[in-house]
This record gives sequence, structure tokens and C-alpha cells, in this order.
Amino acid sequence: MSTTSHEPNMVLVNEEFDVVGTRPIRHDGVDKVTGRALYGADHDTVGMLHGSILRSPHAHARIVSIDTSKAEALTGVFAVVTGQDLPETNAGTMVDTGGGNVDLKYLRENILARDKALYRGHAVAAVAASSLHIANEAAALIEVEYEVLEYVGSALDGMKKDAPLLHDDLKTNELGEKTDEPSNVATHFQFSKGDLEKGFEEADVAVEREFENVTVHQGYLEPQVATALWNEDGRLHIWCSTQGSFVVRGACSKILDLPVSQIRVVPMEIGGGFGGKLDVYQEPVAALLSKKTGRAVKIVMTRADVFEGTGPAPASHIKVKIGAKKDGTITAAQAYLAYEAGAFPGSPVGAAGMTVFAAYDVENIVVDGYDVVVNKPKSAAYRAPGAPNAAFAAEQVIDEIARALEIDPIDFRLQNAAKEGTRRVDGPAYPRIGCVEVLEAMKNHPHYKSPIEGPNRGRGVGIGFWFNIGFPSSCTIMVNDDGTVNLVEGSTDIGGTRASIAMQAAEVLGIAAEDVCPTVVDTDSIGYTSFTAGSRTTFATGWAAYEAANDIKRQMIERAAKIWEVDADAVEFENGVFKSENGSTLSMNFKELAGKLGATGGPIVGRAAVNPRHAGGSFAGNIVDVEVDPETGKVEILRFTVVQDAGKAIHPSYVEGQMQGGSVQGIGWALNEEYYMDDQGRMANTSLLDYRMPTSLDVPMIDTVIVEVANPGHPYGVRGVGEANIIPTTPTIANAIHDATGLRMQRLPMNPGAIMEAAWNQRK
Amino acid sequence: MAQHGDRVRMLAGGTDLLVQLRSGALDNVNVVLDIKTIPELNEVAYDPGDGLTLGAAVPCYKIYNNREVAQAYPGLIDAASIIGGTQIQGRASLGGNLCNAAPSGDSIPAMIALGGVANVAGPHGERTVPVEEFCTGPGRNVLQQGEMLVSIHFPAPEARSGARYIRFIPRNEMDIAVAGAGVSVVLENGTITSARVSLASVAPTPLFVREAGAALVGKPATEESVKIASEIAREAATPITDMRGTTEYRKHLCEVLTRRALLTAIERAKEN
Amino acid sequence: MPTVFIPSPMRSLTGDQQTVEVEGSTVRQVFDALDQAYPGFKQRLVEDGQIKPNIAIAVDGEVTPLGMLEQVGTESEVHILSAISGG
Amino acid sequence: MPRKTQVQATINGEPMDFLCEPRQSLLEILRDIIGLTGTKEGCNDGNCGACTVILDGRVVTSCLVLGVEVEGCEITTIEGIAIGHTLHPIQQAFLENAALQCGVCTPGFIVASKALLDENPNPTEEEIRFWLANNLCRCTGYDKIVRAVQAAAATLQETTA
Repeated sequence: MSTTSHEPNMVLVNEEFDVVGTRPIRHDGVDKVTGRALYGADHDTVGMLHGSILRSPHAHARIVSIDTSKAEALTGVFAVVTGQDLPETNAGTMVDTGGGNVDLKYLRENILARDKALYRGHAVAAVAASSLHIANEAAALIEVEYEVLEYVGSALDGMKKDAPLLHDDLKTNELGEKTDEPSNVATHFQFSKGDLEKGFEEADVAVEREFENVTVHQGYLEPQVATALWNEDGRLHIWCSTQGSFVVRGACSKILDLPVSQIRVVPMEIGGGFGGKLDVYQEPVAALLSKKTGRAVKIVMTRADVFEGTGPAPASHIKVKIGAKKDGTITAAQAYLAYEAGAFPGSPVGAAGMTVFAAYDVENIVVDGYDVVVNKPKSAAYRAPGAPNAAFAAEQVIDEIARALEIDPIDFRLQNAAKEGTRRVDGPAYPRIGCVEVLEAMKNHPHYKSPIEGPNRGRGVGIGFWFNIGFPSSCTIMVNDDGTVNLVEGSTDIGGTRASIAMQAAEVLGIAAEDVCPTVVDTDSIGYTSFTAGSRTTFATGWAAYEAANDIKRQMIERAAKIWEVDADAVEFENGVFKSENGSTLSMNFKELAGKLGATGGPIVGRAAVNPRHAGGSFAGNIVDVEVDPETGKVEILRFTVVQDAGKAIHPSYVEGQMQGGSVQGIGWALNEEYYMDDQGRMANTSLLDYRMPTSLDVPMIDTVIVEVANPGHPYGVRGVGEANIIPTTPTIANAIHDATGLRMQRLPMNPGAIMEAAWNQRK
Repeated sequence: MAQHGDRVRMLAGGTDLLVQLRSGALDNVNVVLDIKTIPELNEVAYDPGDGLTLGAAVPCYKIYNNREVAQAYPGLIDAASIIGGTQIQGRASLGGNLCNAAPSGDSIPAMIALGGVANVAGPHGERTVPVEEFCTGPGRNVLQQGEMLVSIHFPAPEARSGARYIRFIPRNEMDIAVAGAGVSVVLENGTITSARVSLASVAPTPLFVREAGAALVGKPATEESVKIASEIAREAATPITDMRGTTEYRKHLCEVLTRRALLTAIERAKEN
Repeated sequence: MPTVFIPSPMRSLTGDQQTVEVEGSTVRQVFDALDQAYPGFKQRLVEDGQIKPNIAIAVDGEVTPLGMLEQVGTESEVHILSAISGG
Repeated sequence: MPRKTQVQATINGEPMDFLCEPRQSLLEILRDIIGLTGTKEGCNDGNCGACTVILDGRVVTSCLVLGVEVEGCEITTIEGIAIGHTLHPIQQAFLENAALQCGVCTPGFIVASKALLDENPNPTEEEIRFWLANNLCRCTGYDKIVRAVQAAAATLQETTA
């Protein structure tokens, strides 16, 4: 295997700060290396019961009857619930849970099936018992009579005229217009600019290919878990593992028909999410069981539950056609995107349509997107949702054209790269972006300059774009008399954001990162804060911390003015020191002034609630070298370099961590990960042995280059870095495999068997 | 043990048993006997003359951490050091691997190649069963009610002998063999005097391909000879298509793995 | 005047025009003006005075959380998108 | 309900006894009975390594050990790694090298790494990757974890040299 890093990690710094850009030890670090940090499953309360969920063994079946009597009779069982315990709704009632608009009927039916089980693993009933073992035994005693129905296994099958319908009330939506006939196609959209025909006429080369992505999972190590206590005073308390405590509050409020004021969500430490812990699953079920029993109820998913009962990233069928002139100008691009929504509408096909050609400045584009329901778990977000599937297609076609034109693949991308002012196919023109800078950093990297030698070896490159988002965040900061501050925020810390948020406050106040004590609190204790997702937390909650710190700075200046008996505008604050010219120079540093607050008017609290707009998108690129065993088809990653525009890396170590983590998830996605479905629409590989995520032995060191093209929309120029890094990986590895073998892999995963098959077919 | 009949299972490392119990695959089982405490099942007795007697419950790491055994039976170490990962190897035993009788059990072809013989004890006394006859189907073995596997005996390695087990997996560790090949050869001035070939994951049980070994006897230890034997191995394999690979792909791997394993075994034999 | 970019599925309403300029200093006013010029426009996008759930409005390249209340400048660009899920 | 057995074992140097059902795993005992929740559950079938503990000197996944099996055994969990009030060099190295993101796999990696360095004080990168292949991490891509173990090995050798 390939080992050791080839190049030191690089940070192409654009602006220096005192705290921002340094690498302090994260504030929650000690708790997490000693085992003291409390995650969802670690929560325990007096008299707590354990819940177990019975799931559908069928991909598509009508629920004829449910008999819970045997389960209820078992000693140690306290309650059983089914879909009938949730309020009934008609389709078309759209609600905003804070995670976007969804149909309440579908939202509820995904928690507990009502008339139909729509996927293998669909929750059908649940039990609360004195121990998990008893709860599991009881769940197995629930008798469900099913009428098994023909299932829809893929988007293309679901779009067929004679396909079985998942929902009789679902009609195709086209930008506000609905078709009359029920269909499995929930949405069709089209983006277009310029004149596609004209564009292809101008082209000297045109390449069209079809690509298949299979279903994959985020693979967070901590299974979903929730404990609910529906108190006698009517208030519902939920301790859970979530990327967004306020989103859980919002969703449970709608699902259970309970005002948000009656719900308190306590976000425990979270064991990974990658988009998969935005939706609620067992939270409302635990709540129903708690209401029936008057006791706290904890439900922890098994790994199989996680695979079959939570939202994976969708499979898709994609067609991409791109045309270019001999001189290397791309003249036209077209994409057809059919994405699996899973059992209920809402795949990320919209984002796929906006990002598929987002890295390129192309005059003539048409993109058609279809959101199709199939008998699989409702798809959920996964790191740049929708974009990696589209990139697997587009970046391979780009590679093929560059080869046809005999232009270096990075030069070809540079020649057509999106820039400030470039209009995306969905309309908006880019603000300042770092596409060109990322490509140049790739071109200048020693990895790209080094030769690739030896038989069966090849090199690939690829790039990807992700929007990132703003959304609301709140922050409160209290000044302590020892000159430290306590920072209170509501963003679940999934990868070091306590540090990256605290550092932005420290920068404003001229104190050390260690002098800020950040705490993530429950939904009763902080203003509304959107989820930890969309690469938004360091950007948006960091911005809230920046504003709250400035609120403190303003009040501290007033206090200094009061002490010195001067006007507030005569007081300056620089590098942590308050100064005033009043004959002689008066000065106090932050700590000194903090010590005087009690005697000069009392405590100072800073606060801010923000809803920032200009998130500033991020581009990422990969350079990958592989070796393919010609006898087994096994791909070894010899060398991997990831480049990403971070705008400004607040804590470079954790930015590198995001880039390395996204890259290795991409490697798993490219080479081995898939929901292997049997002929009954059931996932056959529901363990971490058979769902092959990369181990430490499967990957080399991941070399990183952080590019800093400041985002004009953020005080420190931050661009979110959580997502873009995974987008280029699958096509880059495919391009490297092609370089090594001449095989153009059009289906994921590119596992050894698939590569040998492709090799045999090529010889035929 | 007798009194519980087929409702009892032996617990050694438990790395398969506990998973099967939780999955509900063994709903009839309601008694688990921890046999790790029985001395005979933990013995590792090696004698250059008599060979190796390996207690059925000896965990993998105790096998590959044993210098003498590692020296004498590198082909066994090949398997013991790739079963599961570090933590699994702290518990999993070759005896357990054999009794579990999975077609993919990595150590079984290695043991067959080395001519291992299972020592079985039961209410009607003791008996021995060659490893290649131990497994009777997926998850099924020759043990009768009340019988248990005590140990496995391997003959002392002959001069100029070499063995090798390799498997193919998509990951580099923590994986189930798509196919595997365990082989052994004995050389006499460049000629193969005896050879054994066995395959994993390509039949209802680990497969002993007697004819592949036979084809090598009397042949020079060359790539050409090896090629012939590995073609026979490919033809002998009867794999199914499942999530781990297609029939065609697995048969192809049998040829590749047998060839690669034999070439290494020959190198090892020359060094002996 | 603000420029509204018409998505292809709605260009039947505007006689295939890809962009339209109309008066208005908020999204609401812009849509009212559009509906005057091209009847049926508003009913495609608006429900009970709100932007329809599966539609997102971007002003100057940023999807607005304010919907109909969003301010629009004389040089502004207004885009009509299908709302993206997840993030 | 199955009858419970009394089991005595030494956990993080402290003699303890507990009652457990035959079907309860060591992982359940540690977390639910004794309250040592630093040991995590990620898969409950031995494939993620989050529940790694040291059992009589050998790393095992505690989900694949029955509580009744540990009678008379010595067990070290993540809570027993720090030396009194001082972090173990491996814990310190994980902090300094930013070798954790969500942190849920971290206890398993630290316990497994300690067992590695106890046995092999100066492992190569490949030896580290091979030893840790039974521990899955989905956040970091392993790069910083491997570097942390290398750094800890260096520190430990200085202090023992």
C-alpha cells in the first residue's frame, strides 16, 4: 500500500490575524479523549424505559392488520405504538420544520407507516419496555399482516408508464404547476440558458455518456439515538444526536401537533452526521411511547436500522453531453438527471442541476431534473447533497473531451473556468469565487508536476462546486471578571466548531482562544440557530459570535469612557487594549477593564442574532494517482491531494480535517460503498463488514492545500468547507482508472469485480 | 451439554457466535457453554518431530505471536493474521473458524493445505476427522450431538516444504474473502513431490481440490506447472453470484490466487 | 428597472422571453407588475400571499429568506428557482 | 427474565463486582451497569472498533465479549488511560494533532493505539494502519490519527529513553 505523505500540507494565506488562522487545542477536546463527553446514547434518567422499533421486512406492502396483543402481554412491556397513534393528515399540507418545506402527511408516514410500508426498514410499530432485550423480544411478537406489492427499485423504473404507484395522491410538480395524473415523478424542472442547438453546432467535438450512481450511506459511526420525556406538565423534553436541535423541535412540533413552546430539545454530543442527522426518525416515536407510559423512553438504532431506516444519499441515472471547439472552448452542455427521492418526495436533484456545470463558463446549457419516488428509505442530505452524483458524470465527460482535444485536463478546465460574473445555468451570476485559484494551485502542486510511472498506474484530476448556505444563528457572550468570556451558542459541534466560533469572538476582543469558554446549549437557552449543515456553522454562527463580541466591545468602550470620564468616541480599542488621549495616554487591556465591571455599573453581556446571506461558494479539486491490479481489478490509491478554497481558514487543522475526511468518504463512494439490493428490494449488506467503508489500511495520507480567496460576504472572509471536498473524488478516481487502464467506468462503485467485467467487455 | 441437545453452542472467541445469536439466526439455541477454560482447548504444543497440536479455543494472536509456530507454519500464520482485525484476532480461534464452517472461513483452506486433522471428543469417545471432511455445508459440520472439537493436529513440516494462504478482498483488512486459496508443496531437487490445494468462498464448503495438487506431483516447480494446477482450481470452483462477486469473477480469482499462492509456497519451500 | 429571469417552464407565459424588466421595489411589487403584463404568472408562484413551498426566489444571486418582502433595487436581478433540499 | 450471575473483575485497576444476565455483552455491562459510557457502540458486531477495551492485556471489541466471560479478568477502558490527573501522551497527541472531529470513535482509537504502542513502541506507518484497521473513523480520513499515533510514539520513546 502507499504510505507517508508526499508533501507538507499548505495554506495559501491571504490575510494574517492574531487568533484566526492559528491552531489552538479545541475546547471540548479533553472530554472527547477521556471518554467523558456525553453522546446521545450516554444519556440516562431515573426510570428510563428502552424502546425498540419493528420495521417492514418488505420493500412495498399494504398493511392489512397489526396485532400487538402478544407484545403487550409480555412481562416488562409498558406500551406499544403504531402509525394510528399519530394525527392523520391529507397530502398537500406543506410545513416548514426549519429544514425546508415538506408535506406533513409524508413527514408523519416516514416516522410510522400508516396504510402502506414503502421500504424495507420502514417503521411500523414500536415498543417500550424495562430493558432493551425485552423490548426487542416484544417487537418480534407484534403480528403484522402484509399484502406484498410490486416494488419500484430505481428512478427509471419508477418513471415507466406502467410502474406501480407509491402514492395515489402524488402528482408531478413543475414550478408551481401540477399534472392531473398521479405519478412517481414528484418534480420535474428545467434550467436553460443560451441556445443549446447552436452551441452543439459550433462544437468540433461532442461527447455524450450515461452514468449510474447507486445508493450510499453517510456512514456516521454513532447510530441515531433519542430519549424523550413527555412531562406531566405537558412539556416534551428530547435528548438526541442531531445536527440541528431547533430543526428537531420544529419537526416534532409539526409531527406531534404540539407548539414549539412545549418542546425542549437538548443536543447531546454528536457522533457524525454528514447531513444524515438533519431529519427526525425515532424522536417522535420515543415521545409517543413516553406519553403512553409517563416515563422517559430511549430508542437507540442498531447499525442495520441505520442503513435501512434512515436516509441515504440517492442513486441516480444521469446523461451528460458536452461539446467544445478545437481551441478548447466549451460551447454547449446538456444534462438529464433522474434522482431517487426514496419513499417520499425530496431528492437533492435541484442542487445537482445547479452544480453539474457550475465550475464552467458555458454559454449554452440545458439541464432537466426529475425527482422520483422509489421503494427505498427517504433519501437524506449527504455532504454536498446531489452534487457528487452529477460530478461523477460531468467531470468524466470533461476529461474525455480534454483527451480528445489533447489539452492538459487542468488547462482545459482553466480555459473554461467559472469566474466572478459568470452566470450559472440556474441564473445567478457569481460573486468573487476561487475556481481559477483552486485549479492554479492544483497545476502548481508538486504532485501534478511529478511524473506518474510504472505499469497499470494512472493519474486523474477533477473539481467540484458547492454553494454553502447562511441561515439564522444566535450567540450570547458574558464577560467574566478575570477577563475571560463565556460564549453560548446552539450549533451542534460536529467537528471542532466550538473552537472555530470561539476564535472569531477572541479575535474581536483581542483575547486568546483559550480565554473563550464556548458551550452548546438546548433550545430553551439560546436564540434560534439553524442546523450544523450546508457548511454554514463556522460561517454563520461564527458571524453571530463576531457580532456578539462587537456588542461587548461597544459596551466595554462605554465603560472605559465612564471610568476615564471621557466621551465614548474618544476611546479606541486596538489589539486588546482600550486607549484614550486625555492629556496623558490612558490605557487598559481587556482583562484589566473586565476586572472593573462589577464596580462600574455591573456585568456586560453581548448578544447577536444573524441571518447572513452571502455564504460564498467553495470550489475543491483532487489530484489522484492509482494503480490497478490487471488480474483482480483492485484499485490502490497511491497518492491523493485535495485543494479547496476556504476563503479564510479559521482553524486550519480542522479545515484540513474536513478536506481529508470528505476525500476518504469519496474514496469509499468511488471504490466499494453501495446498497447491494436483492431481487426483493432488500439491502443485503447491512453491516459495517459488508458495507465497505475505507479503513486506515485502505488509504494513504491525504495531502491538502487550503486556498484562501476571501469571501467578501464575511468579516474574516470565511467560506464553508464541509462539503465541496467530496464532490470531485469519484470522477477523479474514475479519470485515474481510465488513465491507468483505458476503461471508462460509468457506474459506481468501481469495485474490483466491476473493473474486471469492464476489462473483459473491452476485450470482447 | 448432552442434556441440551441442539439447543447448546460452544463459545470460544464468540466473534461469530455472538453475532449469530443477536441476528436471531440461532433462535433454537438457549445454552452457551464457555469452553475457553478447558486446558486442552488452549494448548499450543509444537514438537519438530510430532508436529503441532492446536487447541480449538486458542485465539489467533497467540498463534502468530508464537515464534516456533510462526517459523514452522507460515501458511497457518497467513490465515491467522488476517481473520477480522486486531481486536477480532484477540478472540477468534481457528477451532471456532472451523466449527462455524463458513465457506469463506480463511483458516480452513490453510489448515486443509497443511493436512490438518481435527480431534473430536464426544459421549462415545474420541475420533479424528481430516479438516477437508469437517465441513458438510454452509454453517454445518460433522459434529454429532454432544460432540465437540478439542484440537487440530498438523504434521511436522517436511524438509523443502512450503505453504501459503492468500485471499482476495476489496478492502485491505476487515473483509470476507471473495475467494481464497490455501496451498502447500514439497520439493525434491526442483521437482514437486506432493502438493495440496484448497479454496475458500467458491463452494458450499471450503473446497479441497485434490486433483490440482495431484497434477503437480512429479512436475518441475515452474510457472508452467503452477499454471496447470491453477486452471484445475478454477474449473473445480462452483461459486454463486452474490454481493461479494459474480460466478465468473470468482472462478477467475481462483486461478489467480492459486497461482500466486503456489509461487510463494514454492519460494518458501526452496528457503526451507 | 429590476430584471426578472424567466425559467424555461414559464416562458410560455412571456412569449419565450428569457428576461423581463418590470417596476417594483419589493418582490411582491415585481410579481404584481409581472402578473399585470403576463396574467397567470403570480398564480404559478404564489399561494395565500406566500411564495409556493417548492419555489425559491433569489435576488442578486442570493436566495431570500424574506420571500415577498425582499427589497429589490432598480439594478437588481430576480431569479425564480425550484427550492433545493438539504445542505 | 434470565437469572443474573455475579461477576468479579478488575476494571481500570479497581476491583468491581456486578450482576449480569448471560446474554449481556461486556459493552452493555460497562455502559449500562457500571456507567463507564466512554466505551461506545457503533455496530454491535465487532466491525467498527468503537467499543474497544483491553482485556487481560489484549485489545478486543467489548460487544463480542459476554459479561459472564470476564470473571477474574483485568479490563482497561478509555476512562483508565489517563495517568491520574495527567493525560496519556496518546490522548495529548490526539488533541495536538486534531486527530478527532466528532470524537465518537476516539476512545476506541486511543485504547487500540495504547495497546499497539505497549507492544510495538516504534511502529511504521503501515504497522499503525494495519493495527487500527479494526477501528473505523468516518470524519478524519485517518491522516491525523496516524500522525497522532506517530507523535505519541516519539514522545513515549523520549520519556522512556
